[in-house]
Amino acid sequence: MMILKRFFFSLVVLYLVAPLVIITGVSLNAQKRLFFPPQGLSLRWYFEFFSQAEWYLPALRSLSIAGLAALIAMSIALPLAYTVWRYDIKLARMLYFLGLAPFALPPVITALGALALWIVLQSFGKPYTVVLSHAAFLVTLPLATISLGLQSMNAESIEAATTLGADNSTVFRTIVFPYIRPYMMAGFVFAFVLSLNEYIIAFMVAGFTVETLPIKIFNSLRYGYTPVMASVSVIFFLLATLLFGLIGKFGDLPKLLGADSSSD
Amino acid sequence: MMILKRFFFSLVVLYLVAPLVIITGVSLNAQKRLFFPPQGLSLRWYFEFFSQAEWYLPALRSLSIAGLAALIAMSIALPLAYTVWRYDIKLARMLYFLGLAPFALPPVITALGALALWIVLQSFGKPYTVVLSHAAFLVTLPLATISLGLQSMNAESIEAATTLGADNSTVFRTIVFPYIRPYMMAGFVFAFVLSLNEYIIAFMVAGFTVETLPIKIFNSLRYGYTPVMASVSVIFFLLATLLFGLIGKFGDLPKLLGADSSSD
Amino acid sequence: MPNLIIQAISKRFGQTVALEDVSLTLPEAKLICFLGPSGCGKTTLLRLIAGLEQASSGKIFLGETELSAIAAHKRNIGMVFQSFALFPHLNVANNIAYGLKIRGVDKLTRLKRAEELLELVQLSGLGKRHISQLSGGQRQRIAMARALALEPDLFLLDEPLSALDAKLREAMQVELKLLQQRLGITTIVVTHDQQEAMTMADVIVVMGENRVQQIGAPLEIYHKPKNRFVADFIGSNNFIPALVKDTQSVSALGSIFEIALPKSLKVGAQVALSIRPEKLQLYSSEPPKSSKLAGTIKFIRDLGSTVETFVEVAGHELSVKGIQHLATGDKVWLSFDPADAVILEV
Amino acid sequence: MPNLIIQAISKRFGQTVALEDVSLTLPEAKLICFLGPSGCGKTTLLRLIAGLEQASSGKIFLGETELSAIAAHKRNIGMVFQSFALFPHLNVANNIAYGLKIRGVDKLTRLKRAEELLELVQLSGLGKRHISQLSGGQRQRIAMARALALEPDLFLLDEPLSALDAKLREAMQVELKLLQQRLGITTIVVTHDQQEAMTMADVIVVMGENRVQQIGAPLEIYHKPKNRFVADFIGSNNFIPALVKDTQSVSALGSIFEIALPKSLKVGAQVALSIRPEKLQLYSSEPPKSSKLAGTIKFIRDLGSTVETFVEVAGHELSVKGIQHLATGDKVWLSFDPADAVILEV
Repeated sequence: MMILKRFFFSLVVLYLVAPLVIITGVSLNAQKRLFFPPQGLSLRWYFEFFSQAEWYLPALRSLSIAGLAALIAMSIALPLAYTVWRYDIKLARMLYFLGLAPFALPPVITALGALALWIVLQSFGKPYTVVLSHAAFLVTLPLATISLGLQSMNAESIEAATTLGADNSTVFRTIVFPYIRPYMMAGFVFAFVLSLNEYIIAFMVAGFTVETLPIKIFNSLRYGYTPVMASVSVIFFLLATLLFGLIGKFGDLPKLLGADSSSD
Repeated sequence: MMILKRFFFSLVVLYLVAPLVIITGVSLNAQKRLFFPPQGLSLRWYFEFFSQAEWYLPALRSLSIAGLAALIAMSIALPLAYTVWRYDIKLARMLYFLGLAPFALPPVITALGALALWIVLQSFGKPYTVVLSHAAFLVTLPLATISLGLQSMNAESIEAATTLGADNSTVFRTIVFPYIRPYMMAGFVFAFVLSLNEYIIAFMVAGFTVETLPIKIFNSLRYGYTPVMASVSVIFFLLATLLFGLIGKFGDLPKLLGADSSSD
Repeated sequence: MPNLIIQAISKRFGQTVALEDVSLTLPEAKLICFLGPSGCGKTTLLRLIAGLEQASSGKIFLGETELSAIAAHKRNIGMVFQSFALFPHLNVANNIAYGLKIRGVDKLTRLKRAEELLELVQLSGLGKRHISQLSGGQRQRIAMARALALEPDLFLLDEPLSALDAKLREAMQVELKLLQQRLGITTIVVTHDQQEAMTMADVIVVMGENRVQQIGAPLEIYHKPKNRFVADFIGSNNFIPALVKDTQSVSALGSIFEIALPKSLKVGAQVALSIRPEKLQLYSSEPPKSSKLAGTIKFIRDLGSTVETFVEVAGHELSVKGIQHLATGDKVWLSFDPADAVILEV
Repeated sequence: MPNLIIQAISKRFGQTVALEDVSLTLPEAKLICFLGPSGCGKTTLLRLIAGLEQASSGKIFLGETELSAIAAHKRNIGMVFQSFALFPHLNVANNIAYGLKIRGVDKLTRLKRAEELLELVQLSGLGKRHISQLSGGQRQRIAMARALALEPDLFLLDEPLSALDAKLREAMQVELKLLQQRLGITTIVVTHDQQEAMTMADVIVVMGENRVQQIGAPLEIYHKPKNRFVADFIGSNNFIPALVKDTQSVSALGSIFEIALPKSLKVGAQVALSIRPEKLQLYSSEPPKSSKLAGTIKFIRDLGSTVETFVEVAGHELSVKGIQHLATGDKVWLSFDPADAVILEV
């Protein structure tokens, strides 16, 4: 039993950690080669990332785009999820599944669709098109987490607050908001991290004018591999881990992912 | 109530269908331009896809890679999921979350990791590396669906079969297999469709030797947009829809996605 | 505090009828139980009174005030929910004082009132506890305290004890009854448990099939059920198919029984003679009585405190409760006092 | 069919003890109930007999055969699970004939046997139905038919009636008992419902705190509980703190009662005098009896069929069952026959 458990955990860890270990190893090479294990240890590629504008500018650009897109997605998702939940609880359950929508369509289709739309609107290539495309693409994530939060809330506590004299806005302020806050945070972080790593839509919509970090990595692939790419990946991964760690601290991550909290 | 419901459904439909409508429209253009609505209706880009080897060969290549990768993923997932479930039901619940693993790491990291691994194994650029990379990347999907199926199975029916005289292999053949068949199919289709649409890993691992369809689309982007890309996307989307439709017919799709079947 | 008057209330959810033309006048300062099987509409009626649902037609008055014209959050009703519905992010005292806080009452007064109510429900000193630290019975009491904090005109409880285990439930029934008597506030308890209703209620409203079946004092409903639904739902009962012979007697299972009949019944009508198991006497030899039936014992259920004997009489199985010393297969006689039997239309 | 012998069985799940040194000899061809609160280990013991769990230590024999040395699928035991565990992809007849099919019995024989069993459980003609088309009661019967199809040596049922509603459950208790008597197969039913156990069992094994607390006939256990756990779990009981005066009497609540005491008790020992509510007599004036207590009525619970009166005697609340016509607040006297009281160690 214990042996099986350990074997299984090793497998999972290996599966999730192997690419990371390799990438981290590669990023520490002293030479401009993708050796693994690294030949000679050095942090020069990290230093290069933080010192050269051709690397850190795309990174800052990606961060701003992700932040804005996630904020817009959340501002749309919150009132929508709450309204639907208040008036039709069955419909609200569907919102949760909508969280899968970004993964249901092939990314190429979504990207081509967005591209064609912006061409029609004569905004092709404008920086804000990436933000709006990402916000629209990722809006289902906060929609899903917030709906999940509302669903797991005891609907009777809203009625209890009503019988105690609270009108609709007081109910939202004093009962609903404190409850769904961690779910909102989770939705924001999901959208943020996915936007940060998104390549295809950003490339198609404004790839020639707005160079985000994933686009920069791909563009520089044409001139050969460099360990800076690996060091960038490591930095971005650490950032995502930090953010998810914060969610894990403030909310119950398995519950946010839809696990039944009543089990075991 | 009804108004809200209709409004909401329109929104969802719009959200999911809009890119499709745009793509389909673009693919019907008579001119080699990305106009929407299309200027002049024509099926010439579909005809071009099926007649020109530079388009249909990558498509056939993508289909073979996806089929093989999904088959390998399933062959690994089935015995693993069943063994874990038989001996530790709590561990089995974790397998379900593992289904999210392919989306947990930034795709660039996974792709760079796979690339470095194949370089180390001196197999970089070999056609089978794409199949194996996809199989490893997507194995968690059949693992998740099969675990989900096993979890939703009444564990007492296995014990009932045992008290009625069935040994382990008879239990698997007569009770477990008929029950999880639709979940296996679902896992296969998920892996197949995701492999079909996967771009970054395939590109990094063997992009210069094995041209899959998503790679072909991106490569041809360099020479400008052509409506063939749109027609290819439409064809692939129809294929995915057909496959998911089959799952929907043979299994309960919301249940496969983890919805509680006891609700409403 | 005035009477609660429910006037011709109907409620439909889409195509489903939940309540059909319910009219009731409920006395003030009493404990009233809405009793019925699940799906009978009892909870819907309670929620209509609280304003959590809107009636499809009909009105509700509290004395002269039309309650149904007032928004739920302005009705001044205290309600205890089946799930207790405590606010998980507030501690015990803040849960109790929630209603005071949103009315802008200052913190000191709030805490003082919370402490008073904790004393009322015998949980003094628990104000700082977190909700998750409470047992089921404690949550139940906190939910009551919160509902009573604003001194409501009506105190409504929806299956308040169903989440508690059997022994605690029985103790809480007595406690809730005594609390209501002490406060003198009009209280309505929804329950599906007839023992709970019999224990607590001054007045029971028996509901079934989306209507009110009978309203009355507990023992009145037990001994004089108005129809077969009530006779079957409250306690156990034997139903013997019978035929009206004349205005004074019925024939059943081959015997004639002299019983006062409702005047509405015609001679020759099919009726059911209902008699409680504890009202049947069992004899091992033929008794010198006029109303008697001969049968055979099919099964004996001896629970120690009571013995239930199943006797087959002319193909019909009757249940008899009471201590006796007989065995399965014995030939026996049954008799009963005609005054204990109730004739019901079928 | 030989006796089932359980020899010094213990079972641990990790750090948790589920069963602690259980030894039992269970008679053949009887209906035996394992009765106890949830978590007492009764289901674990049943699963050990079925071979679905392995004991940490100890052995199980069926007559001369060491059952615990045989794999579960070779034990020839019929088991009914709490969830019924019917196979959803097979129809009713194929569910019943599953055991025959995997033994290679031909189709015609299988269907004939399935039809015989459907007749046995009074569901003839339902063989082609899909499992999802069955009611809860029908599923229960099909689960029994499937378990009996192979003519097992032991018939085990794990809370078989807990998924059914109250009225159906009572009817099925009688039916299951009659079925067992007709088939004469050794049957073990796990239940937490003491009424169910009292109704069906020839022998009750009372379990609690992972041990066997008492084994005996239902009425023996009701009237002569061996310890406080059994006296409290089976039926309701009053426990009065008492002090051993001498070998023949105890003092309790200020009175002296002459009662036969177990010899093991020393003079001066603290004990509990337990007396059933229905064994207490209530008087409105002082009765001419030697064993009596004076008190005040605190609460009356009149359920129609029985009346329970709570009487406070010297700060201690006692429950009395029986018809009487008194009111809350009345001064009353209680008495009982010392032969009905049981002295228990505390």
